Amino acid sequence: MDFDDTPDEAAYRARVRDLLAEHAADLVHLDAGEEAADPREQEQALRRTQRVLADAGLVGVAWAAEHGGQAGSLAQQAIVGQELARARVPSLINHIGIGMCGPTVIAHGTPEQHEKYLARLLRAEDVWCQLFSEPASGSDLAALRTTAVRDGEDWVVNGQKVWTTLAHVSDFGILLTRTDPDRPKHGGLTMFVVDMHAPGVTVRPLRQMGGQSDFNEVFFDDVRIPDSERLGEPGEGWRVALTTLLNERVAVGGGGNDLGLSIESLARLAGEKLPGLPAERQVLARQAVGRAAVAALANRYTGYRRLTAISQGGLPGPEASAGKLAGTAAAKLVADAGVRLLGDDAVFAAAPGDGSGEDGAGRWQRNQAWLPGIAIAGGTDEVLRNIIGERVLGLPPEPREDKHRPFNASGSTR
Amino acid sequence: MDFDDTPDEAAYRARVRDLLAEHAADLVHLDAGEEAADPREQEQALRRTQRVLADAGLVGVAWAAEHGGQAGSLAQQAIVGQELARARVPSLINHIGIGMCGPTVIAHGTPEQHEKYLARLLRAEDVWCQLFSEPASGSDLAALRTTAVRDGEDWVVNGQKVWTTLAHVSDFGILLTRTDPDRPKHGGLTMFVVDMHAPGVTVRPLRQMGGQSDFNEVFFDDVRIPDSERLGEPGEGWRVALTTLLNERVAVGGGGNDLGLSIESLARLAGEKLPGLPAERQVLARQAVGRAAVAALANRYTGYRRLTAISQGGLPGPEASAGKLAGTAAAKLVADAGVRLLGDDAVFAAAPGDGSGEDGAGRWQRNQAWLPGIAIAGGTDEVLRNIIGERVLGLPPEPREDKHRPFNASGSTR
Amino acid sequence: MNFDLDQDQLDAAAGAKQFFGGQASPAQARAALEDGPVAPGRKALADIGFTGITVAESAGGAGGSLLDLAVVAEQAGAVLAGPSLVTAARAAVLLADQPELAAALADGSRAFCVVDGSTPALDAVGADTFLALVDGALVVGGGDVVTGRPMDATRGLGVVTLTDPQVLVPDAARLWARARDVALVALAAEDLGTAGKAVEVGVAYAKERHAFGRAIGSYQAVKHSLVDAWVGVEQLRSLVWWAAWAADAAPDELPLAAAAAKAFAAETLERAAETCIQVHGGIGFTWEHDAHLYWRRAKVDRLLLGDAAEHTDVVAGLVLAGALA
Amino acid sequence: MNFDLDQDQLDAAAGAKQFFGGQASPAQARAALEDGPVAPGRKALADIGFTGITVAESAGGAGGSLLDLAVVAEQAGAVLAGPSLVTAARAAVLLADQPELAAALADGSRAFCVVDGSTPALDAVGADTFLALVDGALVVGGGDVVTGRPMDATRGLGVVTLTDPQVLVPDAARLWARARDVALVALAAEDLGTAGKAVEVGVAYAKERHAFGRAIGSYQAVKHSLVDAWVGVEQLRSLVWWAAWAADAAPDELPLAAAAAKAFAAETLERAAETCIQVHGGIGFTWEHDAHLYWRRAKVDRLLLGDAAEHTDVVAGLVLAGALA
Repeated sequence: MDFDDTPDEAAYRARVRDLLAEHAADLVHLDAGEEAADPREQEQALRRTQRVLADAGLVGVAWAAEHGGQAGSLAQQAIVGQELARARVPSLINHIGIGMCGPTVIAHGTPEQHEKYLARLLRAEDVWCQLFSEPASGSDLAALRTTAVRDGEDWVVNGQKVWTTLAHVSDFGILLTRTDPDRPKHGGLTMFVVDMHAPGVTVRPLRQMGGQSDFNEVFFDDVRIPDSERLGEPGEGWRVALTTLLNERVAVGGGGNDLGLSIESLARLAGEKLPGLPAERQVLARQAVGRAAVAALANRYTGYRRLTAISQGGLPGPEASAGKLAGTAAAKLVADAGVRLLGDDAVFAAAPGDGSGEDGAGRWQRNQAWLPGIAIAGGTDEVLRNIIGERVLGLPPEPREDKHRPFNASGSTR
Repeated sequence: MDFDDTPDEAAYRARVRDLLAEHAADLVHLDAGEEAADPREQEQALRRTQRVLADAGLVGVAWAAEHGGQAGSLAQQAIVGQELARARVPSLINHIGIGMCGPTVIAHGTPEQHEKYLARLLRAEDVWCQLFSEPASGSDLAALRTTAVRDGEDWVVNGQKVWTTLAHVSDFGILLTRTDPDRPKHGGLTMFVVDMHAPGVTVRPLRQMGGQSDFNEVFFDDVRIPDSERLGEPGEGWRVALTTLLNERVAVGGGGNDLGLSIESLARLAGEKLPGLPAERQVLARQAVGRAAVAALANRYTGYRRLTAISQGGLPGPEASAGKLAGTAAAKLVADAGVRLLGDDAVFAAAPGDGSGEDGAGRWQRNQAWLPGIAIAGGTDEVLRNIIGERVLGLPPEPREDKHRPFNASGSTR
Repeated sequence: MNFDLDQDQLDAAAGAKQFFGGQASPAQARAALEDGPVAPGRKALADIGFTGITVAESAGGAGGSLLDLAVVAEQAGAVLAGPSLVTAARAAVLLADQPELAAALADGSRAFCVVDGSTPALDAVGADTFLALVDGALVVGGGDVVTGRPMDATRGLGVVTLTDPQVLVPDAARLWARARDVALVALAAEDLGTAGKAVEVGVAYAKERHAFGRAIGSYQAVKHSLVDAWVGVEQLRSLVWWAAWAADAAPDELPLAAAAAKAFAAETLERAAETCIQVHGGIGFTWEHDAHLYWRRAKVDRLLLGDAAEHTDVVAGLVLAGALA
Repeated sequence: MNFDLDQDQLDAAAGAKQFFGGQASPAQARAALEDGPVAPGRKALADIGFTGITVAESAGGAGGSLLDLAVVAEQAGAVLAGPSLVTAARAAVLLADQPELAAALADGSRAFCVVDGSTPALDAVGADTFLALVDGALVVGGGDVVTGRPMDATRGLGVVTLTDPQVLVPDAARLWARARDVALVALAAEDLGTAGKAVEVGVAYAKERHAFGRAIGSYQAVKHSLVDAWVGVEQLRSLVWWAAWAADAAPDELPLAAAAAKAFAAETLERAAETCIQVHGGIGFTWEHDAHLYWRRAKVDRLLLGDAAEHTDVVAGLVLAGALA
C-alpha cells in the first residue's frame, strides 16, 4: 500500500506538469467557485483550452490510439486530472463528450461515425451533450416518450428532453428515443447522434433553485435525423445507453472527489470564524467541522480505493454508486457546518455589503443551494441505494409490473 | 383548550384518589424500574391488587355495565390510569385481557362466553394473553401457520406462537389459527379462546437480549378446543383479529406515554452528573438532554391530543401509530443521553460495586437494552410507517402478490 | 383535558386560510426574490385585523390569545406570507402599556420592527418604527436598515441602526423576555404551516408521479420519508399549541414550551422542505417549482431568534432546574 | 497510488479468518456473559503469533506493520474474539525499547493490560502486567482489578489500581501518545470486522425471511437501511487502512487518521448492529440470537479510548491547525 507514484507515473506526472507550464498562457485558470463575467467569451476560452490540451496529448489519455487517444492508462488519466486541478485549469468543456458520448460512439458507432466525430470531439471543435432524461422519465429512464419515426432515409423526432448539461453550447448530442411503442419499455428504444443545430431543435436553459442554470430543456419538433446517424440497431437503444451509463458512473462522484466545497475550504473558514465565537458555540462548531471532515476524509480515501481498482484494470462497478451516496452526505455536512459558521450573515444569500456574491458568504450559500440537487442529479439517493442493495449486496429486486408489458399499454405512459 | 379537569372529572379524580388511599394496604406499590424478588409472590400480589381495584370499581371503567364494567368515559379511564401511576401502583396484571382480549370477546363472543369469562377477567381471577404472532409471521400476521382442524365437536390445534406477553401466568388466551389453507391467507383464519392449562399447551419463556424474559413461546401439540370456544365464524378470524388490533393501538404507546425511562428521570440523572463534567462536555451533554426532552415533550403533548380526541368520542385511528413511532425515537434519545451521563460506568451492564443492578447505572443500561425491542414489538417502525403512509396520508400500497393466492400455494409459507 | 382548538379558533383558521390563499403564495415569494412586493403586505394584514389579534380591545385590537394568533400564523406560513405575524405578536407584548403605539400596530398606521442588537431583524425592510432593548430599557425610534441579497425575501431581514431612540419602559428586561418567548411561538407556528404545506405538496406529487410502473408514493423510500416528515409536523403542532396555550394560561411553562417549539420547528421545517425537494426529483430543485421557497424559509427561519442549539440548551437548563418536576 | 492490501496481507487476513472462525464465536461471547471463558484467550493468540505481529523480530515478534495487525484485528472483530489485539498493538509500541517485556508480549508469557488512569481498562481481567503513564513516565507493575457486570465480557474491562509500579521510560509522553493512536486504529479495525459481520448477517436474513409474499430484503425500508450500514462499513474500511498505513508510512498523518477512524468506527458499528437487530425483527432481540452480541460490542467500544465526540473534536483541532493543508 502506498500513495506515491511509481517511477513511471512520476515521470509522466513531471511531463504533464511541464506541458501545463509550457502552455499556461493559452489555458483558462479559475478558482473554485469563481465564475466568468461573460459566458460566451468563457465558452470560447474553454474550447481553446481543450484544444491546446488535446494538441499537447492531455485529452483522451486512456482512449485507444485509433480513436485519437493517447493509449495511456487510467492511472495516467487520473494524474492528468490531478495536475489540471493543481494548475487551477477547470473541467474540460467537453467532459461529457469525452466521458460518456465518445465512449458510446466508439462502442456502437460505424467507422464513418468514428471518423466524423471523435477527433473533433477531443479538440472541442464539437461540444457534445447527452439527451436521455425527460420530464416524465428521470429515475425510470426507459419510460421515455420522445419518439423517432422512420420516414424514408430519415427518422423524424418529436419530444422533450431535460436536465441536459451543456446543451446550450453543444454541437452534437446522443439522443435516446422510442421507435417502437408496441414493444416492452426497454425493447422499443433507439439511439441516435443528433445535430444540435438542426432545424426543430430548441434549447432552453433551466433555472435551478439557487438561481443559476446548469441544465437545459431541449425540445424536438419534427427534427429529421438521417438513418446513418443511428447508433446501434433499431430497438437496441437500451443496450447502447447502458454503455453511456456505465461510463457516467466513473464521471459522477464515484472517485471520492468532494461534491461540494472542499473540507480544506471549510477548514479555512473555520479558522477565520471560530475564534470569534463564544466558548460553548466553539464546542458545537468544532463538532460540526470535525464530523464533516471525518465524512469527507472517509469518502476521499474510499475514492482512492476505487481509483486503485480501476488503475489495476477493473471496471467501475455498482459500488461506485456508494461513492456518490457517501459523497453527497459528506458534502451536506461540509455545507451546513460552513453556512452556520457565517453567523448572522447566514440568513442572507449574500450578506450586506457583499454585493458581488463572490466572497465567502455568497460562495457557501450558493453551495448550500446546489446540494439538494446533487442528491437527485446523476441518480437519486434512492435509486443508488437500490443499485447497491441489488447488485452489490445481492438483495432481491422489487416486483416490477411494467417491465414486460407493451409500452403503450403500461402505466409508465402516465 | 385547557389541561384541567372539568368539575365532573375533578370530582371523579378525588373519588379515585380516596379509593386508592383507602385500599392502599391491599395494593402493590412499585417504583419504576423496580423489580420484585420472587416472581410467583409478585404474581399473586398483582392478582390481588387487580381484584381489590375491580371491587372498588376502578377496573373496566369504560366497559359497559352489562359486561361488568363501570359504564364510564374514556376520560375517566385515563384519570384512573393517571392516579394509579401517581400512587405508584403498577400496570394491572391483566392489562392485555382488559385492553385487548376482553373487547374481542365482547365484540365477537356468545352470551355464554361473556358470562363465563368477563367478570373473572376483570377481577384477575383469570389472566389472559393474546396468541397471534408466530416465528414465521410477525409483521405479516396473516401468514400464520398454526392449524386448527375440526374433529367432531372439537378443533385440534398444532403449531407455535411467540412474543406472547404474560403467557406464563395466563389462564386463557385468544388464539388465531388457520383452519382453511386452501383459501387466500386472510380468508382461512379462525379465532378461539384457548384454556392455557389444557393438555398439549407448553409455555417457554423467551429470553431477551437484556437477559430478562417479558415474552414467551407457546407450543400447541394436539390441543383440543371445543367448538363452543370459537370466537366468530370459521374463516372470519382475520376480522375478529382486527378488533383486537384496533384495541391494541390504544394500549401500545399511542397515548404519548414514555416508552422508556421518563424525561423526569433523565433530568434527575443529569442534575447529578452534569456538574462533574468538564465545561465542553457539559455543552454536549446539555444538547443531548435538551434534544431528548424536546422529543419526549412533543410526544407527550401529541398524546394529549389523541386522548382529547378519544375522550370526545373518537376511535383511535391509524395516526396512533405515529405515537409509537415518535415515542420510540424519543425513548432512544432519552436512553442514550442517560447512558452517556453515566461516564465510565457506561461500559458496564452494572458498574463495579453495583451488584444489585437496581441503582442508577443498571437501570439505564437495562433500559438501553430494552429499546431495540420497542422498535419491533407491537408493530415495527417499518410497518407503522406503512400504516401511516397508506391510511393517513393516502399513499398507494405496494403491489401484493400474496393476497389473493391460496395460502398453501403462496410464498408466505416459506 | 381538552387539548384541541375550539370552534372559534377552527373558524379563525379557516378564515385565515381563505384570506392568505387569496393574498399570498409561493409564486409571490419567488417574485419577491426578484424585487417583487412582499405579499400580502402590512396594510392588508392590518386591514383584516391580523396585526392586532393580540392587541387589547381598548387599543383597537381583538384582545385575543396567542393561540388565536398561532392558528392564523400557521396559515400565513403555509403560503409564505410576509411581513411576519411574529413581529405583530412580539410588538403587541412590548406595547401592552402603550395604547397609542399599540393602536398604530393594530391599525397598521405604523410599520414595526423589533430589533435584537446587530442581528438581522425580521421585517426591517419597509419598517418605520423600531423597538429595541437598550441598557435594560425598551426604546422606540427610527432606524437605518442595511440589507443583503435575501435568501427569503418575505422575511424582510436587515441590520438596523437605531436613530433617535426614546425610552418607553425603563426597566423592561422581563417584558422583553416574555415578548421574545411569544415571538418564538409565533415563529414556530408559521414554520408549522410551511412544513405542513411542504409535506402536503410532497404527498400530492408522490401520488401522481409514476416510475417503474407505479406511483412513487408506493415505494417505501418515498413513503417513509414523507411519513417521518408528517410525524414531525404533527409533533410540532402539539408543541406549538402547548406553548401558545401556556403564554396566556400557564406563563410559568412558556419559556420551556417556547424554546422546545422553536428548536423543534427549525428541524421539522428543514426536514419537511428537504423531503419535499427530494420527493420531486429533478423538478424539485428548479426555480419555477415551489419546493425551494419552503426550503429557503427553512434555511432562514432556523437561524432567526436563536438556532436549535441555543434553544435546546435553554430546554436543558430549564429541565435541569426542575421545570418538569 | 496503490491503496489496497498486498497479497501477503490478503493471505494473512484469510489465515486469521480461519483461525478466529475455529477459535471464537458470538456463541462464546454469549457464554462469557455467564462466566464462560473469553475465546480464543491470551495463550491461543500468542501461540499463533498475533500478540507479536508488531513486536520487533529481535524480540521474537513478526516485525510487521500496523496494517498487518489491522487486517488480523478485523477478523478478530468479526467473531467478537478476546482479549483484544488493541492491547497487543498498544503494548508493542510502548515496549519498543524493552526487549524482554516485548518478548513476553509476543510469546504470551505475560498478560498485559494498558491503563488510562481510573478509566476502565481493556483486557484488565486476567492481566498480570500493567502499563501506565504516571507523571509523564511509562511505568510497569502489578494491579488490583475491580470489575462490574460486563456488558461485553470479551472486553475484560476493569478499573485498575497499580501495585508496585517501576519506571520503564522516564519521559514517555510522546511514546504514550503514539501508542494510544495505534490503539485507536486497532480498535477501529476490530469494529470494522464486527460491523461488517453484522451487516453480512442482516443481509443474509433479509434474503431468506419472507413477509407479505416476498423476501424482506426486497422492501426498500430494509434494503436501504442495510445499504446505508454497508456503505458506512466500506467508508470505515478506508479510514482504518489509511490510519494503519499512516502509522508506519506517514506518522505525521497518524493523529488525524486515527481520530477520524475511531470516531467513524463508533458510529458505524452502532448503526450496523442496530440495523442487524431491526432487520431481524422479533428474533433479533432475543438472547439466543447473535445480533445483541454485536450490539453489546458497539455500545462498549464506542466509549473505549474516548468517544466519538472526543475524537471528532481532535479531528477539528487538527484540521484547524492545518493538517490538510
